Amino acid sequence: MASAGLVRGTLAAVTVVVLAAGPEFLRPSQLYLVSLWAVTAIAAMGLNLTLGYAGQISMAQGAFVGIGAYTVALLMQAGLGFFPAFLAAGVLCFAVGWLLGYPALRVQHHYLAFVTLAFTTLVYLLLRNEQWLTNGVYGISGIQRPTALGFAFGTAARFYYFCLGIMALFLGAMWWMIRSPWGRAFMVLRENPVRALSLGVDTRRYTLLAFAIGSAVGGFAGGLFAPLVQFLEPNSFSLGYSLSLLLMVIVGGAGYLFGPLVGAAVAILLPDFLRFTEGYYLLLYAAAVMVLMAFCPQGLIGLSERWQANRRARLAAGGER
Amino acid sequence: MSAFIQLVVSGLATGAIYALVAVGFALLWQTSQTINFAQGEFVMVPAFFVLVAIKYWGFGYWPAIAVGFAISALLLGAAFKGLVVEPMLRHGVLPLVISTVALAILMKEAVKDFYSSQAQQFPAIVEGTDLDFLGAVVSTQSIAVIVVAIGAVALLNWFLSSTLTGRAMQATAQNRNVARILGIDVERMILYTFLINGLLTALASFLISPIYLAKFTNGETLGLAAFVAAIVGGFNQVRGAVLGGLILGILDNLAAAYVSAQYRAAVPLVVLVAVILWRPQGILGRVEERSV
Amino acid sequence: QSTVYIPNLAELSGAGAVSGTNWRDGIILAVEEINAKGGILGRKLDVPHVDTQSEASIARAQIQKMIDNKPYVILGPVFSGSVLPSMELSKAAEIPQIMGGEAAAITQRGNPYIFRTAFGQQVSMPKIANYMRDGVKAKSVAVVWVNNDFGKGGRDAFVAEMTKRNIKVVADVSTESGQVDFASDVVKVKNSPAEAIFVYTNEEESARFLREARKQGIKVPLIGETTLLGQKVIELAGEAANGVKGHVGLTADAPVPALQAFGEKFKKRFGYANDHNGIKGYTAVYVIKHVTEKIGKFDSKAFAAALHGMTITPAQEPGILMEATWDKNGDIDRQSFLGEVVGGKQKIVEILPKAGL
Amino acid sequence: MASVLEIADLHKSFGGIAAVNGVSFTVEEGEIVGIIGPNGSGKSTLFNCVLGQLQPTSGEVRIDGRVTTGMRPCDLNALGVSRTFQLLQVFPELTVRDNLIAAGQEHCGTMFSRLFGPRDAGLGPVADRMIEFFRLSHVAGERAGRLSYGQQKLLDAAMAFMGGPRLVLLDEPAGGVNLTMLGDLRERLRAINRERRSTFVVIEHNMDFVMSLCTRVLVLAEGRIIAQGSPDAVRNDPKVIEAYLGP
Amino acid sequence: MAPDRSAIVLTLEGVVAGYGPMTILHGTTFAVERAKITTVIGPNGAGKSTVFKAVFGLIKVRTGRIAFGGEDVTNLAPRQLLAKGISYVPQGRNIFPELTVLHNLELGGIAAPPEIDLPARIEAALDRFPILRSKAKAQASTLSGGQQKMLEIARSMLLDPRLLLIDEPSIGLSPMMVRETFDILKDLRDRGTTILLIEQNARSALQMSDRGLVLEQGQTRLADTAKALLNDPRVGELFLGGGSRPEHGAEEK
Ligand SMILES: Nc1ncnc2c1ncn2[C@@H]1O[C@H](COP(=O)(O)OP(=O)(O)OP(=O)(O)O)[C@@H](O)[C@H]1O
Ligand SMILES: Nc1ncnc2c1ncn2[C@@H]1O[C@H](COP(=O)(O)OP(=O)(O)OP(=O)(O)O)[C@@H](O)[C@H]1O
Ligand SMILES: [Mg+2]
Ligand SMILES: [Mg+2]
Repeated sequence: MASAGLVRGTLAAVTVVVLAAGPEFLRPSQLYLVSLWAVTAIAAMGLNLTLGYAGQISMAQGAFVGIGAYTVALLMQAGLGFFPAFLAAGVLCFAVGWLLGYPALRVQHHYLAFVTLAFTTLVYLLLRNEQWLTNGVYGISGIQRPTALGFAFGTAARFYYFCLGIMALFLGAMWWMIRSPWGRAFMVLRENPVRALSLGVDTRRYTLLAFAIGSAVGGFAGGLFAPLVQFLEPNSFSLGYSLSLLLMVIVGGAGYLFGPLVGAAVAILLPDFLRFTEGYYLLLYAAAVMVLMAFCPQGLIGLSERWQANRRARLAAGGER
Repeated sequence: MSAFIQLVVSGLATGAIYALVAVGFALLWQTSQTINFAQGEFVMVPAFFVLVAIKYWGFGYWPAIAVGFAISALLLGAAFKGLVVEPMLRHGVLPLVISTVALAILMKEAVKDFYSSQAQQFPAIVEGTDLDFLGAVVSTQSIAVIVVAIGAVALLNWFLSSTLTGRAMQATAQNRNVARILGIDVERMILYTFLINGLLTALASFLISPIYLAKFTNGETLGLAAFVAAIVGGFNQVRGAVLGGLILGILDNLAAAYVSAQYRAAVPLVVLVAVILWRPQGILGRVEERSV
Repeated sequence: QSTVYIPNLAELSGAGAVSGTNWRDGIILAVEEINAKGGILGRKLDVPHVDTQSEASIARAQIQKMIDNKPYVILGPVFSGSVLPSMELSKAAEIPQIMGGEAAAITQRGNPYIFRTAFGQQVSMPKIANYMRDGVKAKSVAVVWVNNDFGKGGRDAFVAEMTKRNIKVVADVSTESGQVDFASDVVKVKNSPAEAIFVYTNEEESARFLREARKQGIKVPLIGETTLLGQKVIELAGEAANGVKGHVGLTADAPVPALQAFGEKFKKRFGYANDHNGIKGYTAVYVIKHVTEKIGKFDSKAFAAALHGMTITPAQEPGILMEATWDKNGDIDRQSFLGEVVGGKQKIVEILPKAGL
Repeated sequence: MASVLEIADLHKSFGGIAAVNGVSFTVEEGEIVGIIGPNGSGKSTLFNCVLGQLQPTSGEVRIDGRVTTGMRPCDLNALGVSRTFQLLQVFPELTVRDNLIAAGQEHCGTMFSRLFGPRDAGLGPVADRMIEFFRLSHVAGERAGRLSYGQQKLLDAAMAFMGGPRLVLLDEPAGGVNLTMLGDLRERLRAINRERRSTFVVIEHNMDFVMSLCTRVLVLAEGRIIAQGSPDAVRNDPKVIEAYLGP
Repeated sequence: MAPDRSAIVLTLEGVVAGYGPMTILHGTTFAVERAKITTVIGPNGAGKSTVFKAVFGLIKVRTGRIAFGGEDVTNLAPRQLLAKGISYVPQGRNIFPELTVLHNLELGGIAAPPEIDLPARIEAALDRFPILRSKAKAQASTLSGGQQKMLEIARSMLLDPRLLLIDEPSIGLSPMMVRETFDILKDLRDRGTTILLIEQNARSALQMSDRGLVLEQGQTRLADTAKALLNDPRVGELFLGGGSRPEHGAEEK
C-alpha cells in the first residue's frame, strides 16, 4: 500500500517537474502539442464527469468545446477581454448543457447517446450555416491570446503555462467535487437510479447538474482552444471530435480522476512519439482501443490499478506463507 | 405533383436500404443486446471483398458475390463475434459500444490504406432500367432493393418470434447466465446472430454499391441513418426498423426539397429526438417494462 | 549538408484524402525525378509527407512541427480550411508555403509567403461565368454546390459573377459532402427554369449527381469547373458523364504534350490516373527547383521575394508543364481550357488565354 | 393529529388488470403494520404507488395529512419516508460503507454544504454502527455487488435507516436472511420503534416474523383488503387461511 | 450419522474455489445420497450459493474434486452437466424479462432429451401454478416477485434431472406456495431425483428433508440426518432462530 502511494507520489512529482521545465527542452511545436493536450484533457474531464461518474452517455462534448470556442472568439472580436469571454463560454455551456440534460431524464443508454449525437450535428450545422454569426465554412481566424494583469500570454511558452495552469485548476476542482458527497450522488445515479431516488437523491437535479457541469467544463476547454489554435471552423467540432473525446475518456479510464489526462495523452501526444507509424496511426490506435476494451474496459488507469492490485495480492499471499 | 411523387418514390428506395441495415441493428440488439456503431462500415466493406475478388483474383460477378458473402459471414459474422463482442459482453454495453466505434475507424482506415481512398464503381446485379411510375422515374435496382429488404425482414421476423431457436437467441440476449444454466448453447446463438447480421449487411452492400459507389466513408451516413431508422421504428422490433427506414428515406428527401437543404441533415435527427421523447420505444416498439 | 528539408503537409486521410493523395503522389514523382538528377544545387530533396487527417487543428500542429525543423519551403496542404490556419505560422516564420487551396480568401490577406498552384476561385469563376454567358448563352442558371469551404467559396464567387453578368440564379442547391442520394436535389433543379446547371461538388458527389440527373432525364447543359470533368468523375459516372462541359484549370488530357506525358508517367508510377491535384503537387516541386536555381542559394526569404511577379515557362523549366505567372499576392495565372466529356473521355475544345492578373 | 399514512381508495391497474383495487387504510404514528397476502395480490404495487415509483390510477395517499399522490420518491424521502425493495437494489460498484453514506447523505445539510463539507457528510460513525449491527464488518470495504444475496438484502434494509426516517416501508425484508439475524433485525426494529416512535409497514411472507413483530396485520388478496386486525385474529380468520395460509 | 456409502451420488472433496483472488470455499467436503432431499443451511455469506456455482461449473474449482455418479465432473461446463442430469435453480431473479411467461417456461426444456413430452410437462407445470397459466401471455418482467420465482420453479420441472440444485426457492413465496414448492420437491424425490436444497427457512425445510448440512465459512460444519439436526441444540440456536425468539409454531400444521 505505502509503496503504491509512494510510486504514485513520485510519478506525480516527476510529471509536474517535467511539465514545468517544458519550455527548456521542448520545441515550439511540442509546446503547442502539450498545450493542446491540456486543453483536450479539460474537455475530456468534463465528459468524464457526465459519462464516467454519472453514467450518462454523451456524444456532445465536442459540440460544447465548439460552442465555448466560438463564444470566446466572437466575444473577443466584439471587443470583450479574454477572461470575461472565457467565463461567458462556461456559463453559456452550463445553461445549454442543463437543457440537453432534460432528455436524459426520459431516456437512457443508447437513446441518450443519439439525442446527444443529434445535438452535436445540430450545433455543427448551425456553426456552418449561420454565416452572419460564425462566418460559416470560412471560419474565424486571428484570435488573440489573453493578457492577464498586463502580462501577455502570447508566446508559445507562456501560453503553455497558462493552459497547464488552467488544467491544474480544473483538475483540482474536479477532484474536490468527486470526493465530496456530490461525487457519490453522481455515482449512485449511474449505479441504480431507482434506488437512489428512493433514498432522497434528486436524480433529476443531479442528472442535469452532471450534464451542465460536464458541458461547462467542455465550454471552458473550448475557451482555451480558440486562443490556442487561433483559427476556428465548424468541421473541427463535428461528430468525429465528440467521438474521439469519448474514446479518450474510455481509453484513459472512465470514472478515474486521471483517466482523461491519460486518454488525451494517448490521442494527442503519443502520435508524435510514434512518428514511424505515420499513416497507420489511426488504424493502430483503433486496434489498440479494441484490445484494451476486451482486456480491461476500465481503461489504462484501470489496467495499472489492476496490475497493482495483483501485485499486492501476490505480496500478501507471499506474506501468508 | 410529379416532383412530389418522385421524391417519395426515391425516398422509398433509399429508405429500403436504411431499413435493411436497420434490421441488422435491431437484430443485434434483440438477440445480443449489442449496439454496433460499425454497422455502416459493415455495409461499406463487403463491396470491397467483391471488388478484390473480381480485380485481384479474377472472379466473375456471381462467384465474386458468393465469395463476398462468404468473407462477410466469416469476418463480419464469426470473427466480429469471436474477437470483438465475445470478450466484451461480460463487461456490459459501454465497452462494446466503444469497441465498435473503434472498429468503425479500423475498417475505414483499413479500406483506405489497403485498397483505395477513392470511390469505386461496383457492378450491378440487375442492369438498371428506369421505369416510369406516375410521372416519376424508378430504377429496377431500387425496386429490387425494396423487395429484397421487405422479404428479408419478413423472414427474420418469423424466425425470431416463431421458432424456438429464435426465442433462445432472444433469451440469450436478455439473460446470458440463465440461458447458460438452462443449457442454451449461448455461443452458438450469438454466432447465429452475427452471421445473420453479416449476411444482411453484405446483401445491403451488394444492392446499394452499384448505386452509391463503393467508398470507405460510405458507412458514416448510412450507419447513422440506419440507427436513426431503428430507433424511430422501434429498436426491439424488427418490423419497426423497416417502417423507420422508409419514413426516414422519404422524410430526408422531402426535407431537402421543402424545408432546407442546408439543414437537411438536421431534420431526421429532430424527428429522432421527437420520437425518443414522445415514444421512447419507437413507433412500433414494445415498452420494456420492469417491475421493482 | 547534402539534403534540403521541404516537408509536405497533405490530406492523406479523412474527407480530403482523394485530393491529398493525388497531391502527394505528384510531389513524389517530381522529387524522384529531381533527386535522380542530383537534386537542387547539388542537394537532394528531403520531402517527408505528413497527414492533416483533413482537420485544421492537426494541420496547424503539424506545420508548427515542420517549422521547428527549419524547412526551406513548405508544400501543402490542399484544403483551404487547413491552409487558412496554418499560413499564419509560416508567415511568422518567414517560410514560403506552396499550397493547393483555391479559396479566394487565402491570397487576400497580404501574406507574402503564400503561393498557389492552381487558380483561386476569384480567377476560375469569372472564366466559368464568361463561358455561361458566351458559350452556353444561358439567361438563368441553377447552381449545385457542396456545403464546405471549397463549395461555398466557389458558389459565392460564382453567384457574384452571375450577378455581374445579369444572369439569374434561379436555383441555389446546397448539398452535403458524402451525400449519396441526390434525388431531391435533381428534382429541385429540374423544376426550376434554369437553362444550365453549374455543378460544384467533390468527385464522388459529382458522379452521383450526374447519374441521378440522367436518370430523371435532365436535358439542360451540365456545366462544371475542373472537378466535374475530371478523370475520377468520368470513371464513376460512366455514361452519365457524357455531355458535361466546363472549364478545366489543369488536366492531363489537355492538348499540351507535356501534360499528357505527365499523365502517362503518373499512371505508370502509381497505377491510377491523376487529377489536377497531381499536377499541382508535381509543378510545386519544380517551382522550388527553378526559383532556387535562379537565386542560387537556399534562402527562404529570398525565395518568396523572387517568386512574386515571376513567370516560369516550360522552356526554362520543363517540369512546370505550362507557363505560369505569380503575382504579388501569390496568385497564379496560366492558360486554362474549356472541355467536354465525349464518349467517356475528357475532350479539350478550347484553350483560354491567361487571365492577365 | 393526522395519521402518519392514510390511503384512500387507491387503484392501480396495468392495461385493464387491477393490481390494486380500492385499498384504504391508515397507519398511526408508532405502529408496526404488517401486510400479507398471496403472491401477486398487489402488495408491492401498493408500496410503489405510495412511494411515487408508480402513479396510482386513482385514489389518494396522505402522509401526515398532506396529500402526496404524484410526488417523486426523492421528495417523499425528504419528508422522512424510506423503503426497502423486494428484489435486490443496492449500488453494486460502491463499497458497502459508501452505499450506506450515499443512502443518508441527502439528509445532511444543503447542496452547498455537501459540496464543501466533509467527505462522508458526517455520516461515517452512523454507517459504521449500521455495519456493525448487520454483521457486515468483514465486508465493509467490499463492493456491494459482490455480497451474497442475504448480505445484500441486509444492506438494503440498513440503507433505509440511514436517513433517520419516520416512516419505513419494508418489502419482504426477511427473504433470504438468516434466522438468527432476523431475530436481531426484529429486535432492532422494535427498539427504533420504541425510541424514535418510527412507524413501519412491513410486507412479509415469513409468518413468524410478521406475527411476532407487528401490532396490526392487513391481508391483501386480488388488490383488496380482505381482513385486518391483530396477528392472532388474522391468523385464525378463515378467509385468510383459505386465501393465504392454506390448511 | 454418516451417509450410506453405496447410495452416494454426489461428492465434494476438499473443494477450494472463490471469486477472482478471493477464496470462499476452503476445502469443502460432503456427500449427497441418491433420491434424498438434502438441505444446506448456514449463515449469510457462508458460501452456500458458491458451492452450487462450483458444482454447476459456473466458477472454477481450484483444487479438490467433485464427483457425480462416480464420474469426475470437476470444472465441466453447465451444458455438459445438464447432459449428465444435473440442473440448477439459482438464487434471486432468473427470468428472461422481455419474453412471455410461456416462452420463458418453454426454454426450461431446451436441454431436454427428445423422449420427454414437453407440451405435457408444460401443462403439468401450469397446473401446479395456475397463476402462471393466467399470465401465460404476459411479459415476464411484469410478474410480481413471487410469481417470478414460481415461474422459475415451474421451469425446473420440465426436465427429469438426476440431481437438482435449488437455491432458496422459498424467498418471496407465500406460505401456501412454499408448501406447494416443497410438495413438488418431495414428488421429484419420490420419482428418484436427488435434491440438494439451500434454505434459510431452515425449520420447515429440514422437516421435509432426509438429510441436512451446515456450512460455515466455506466448510462443512455438520452433516447428519435432518431429524438429528432439528434436534441438535447448536443448530437450533444458530440456524433455527431458537433462543431469543418467542415460539409461535406456525409451521406445525
Ligand atoms: N460475485 C461475487 N464476487 C465476489 N465475491 C462474492 C461474489 N458472490 C459472493 N461473494 C462472496 O462470497 C461469500 C459467500 O457468498 P455466497 O453467495 O456463497 O453466500 P451464501 O452462503 O449463499 O449466502 P446467502 O445466504 O446470503 O445467500 C460472501 O462473503 C460474498 O461476499
Ligand atoms: N408493470 C406491470 N405490468 C403489468 N402487470 C403488472 C405490472 N406490475 C405488476 N403487475 C401485476 O400486478 C399484480 C400485483 O403485483 P405485485 O408485485 O404488487 O404483487 P405482490 O403482492 O407484491 O406479490 P409478491 O408477494 O409475489 O411479491 C401481479 O399480478 C402482477 O403480475
Ligand atoms: Mg411483491
Ligand atoms: Mg446464497
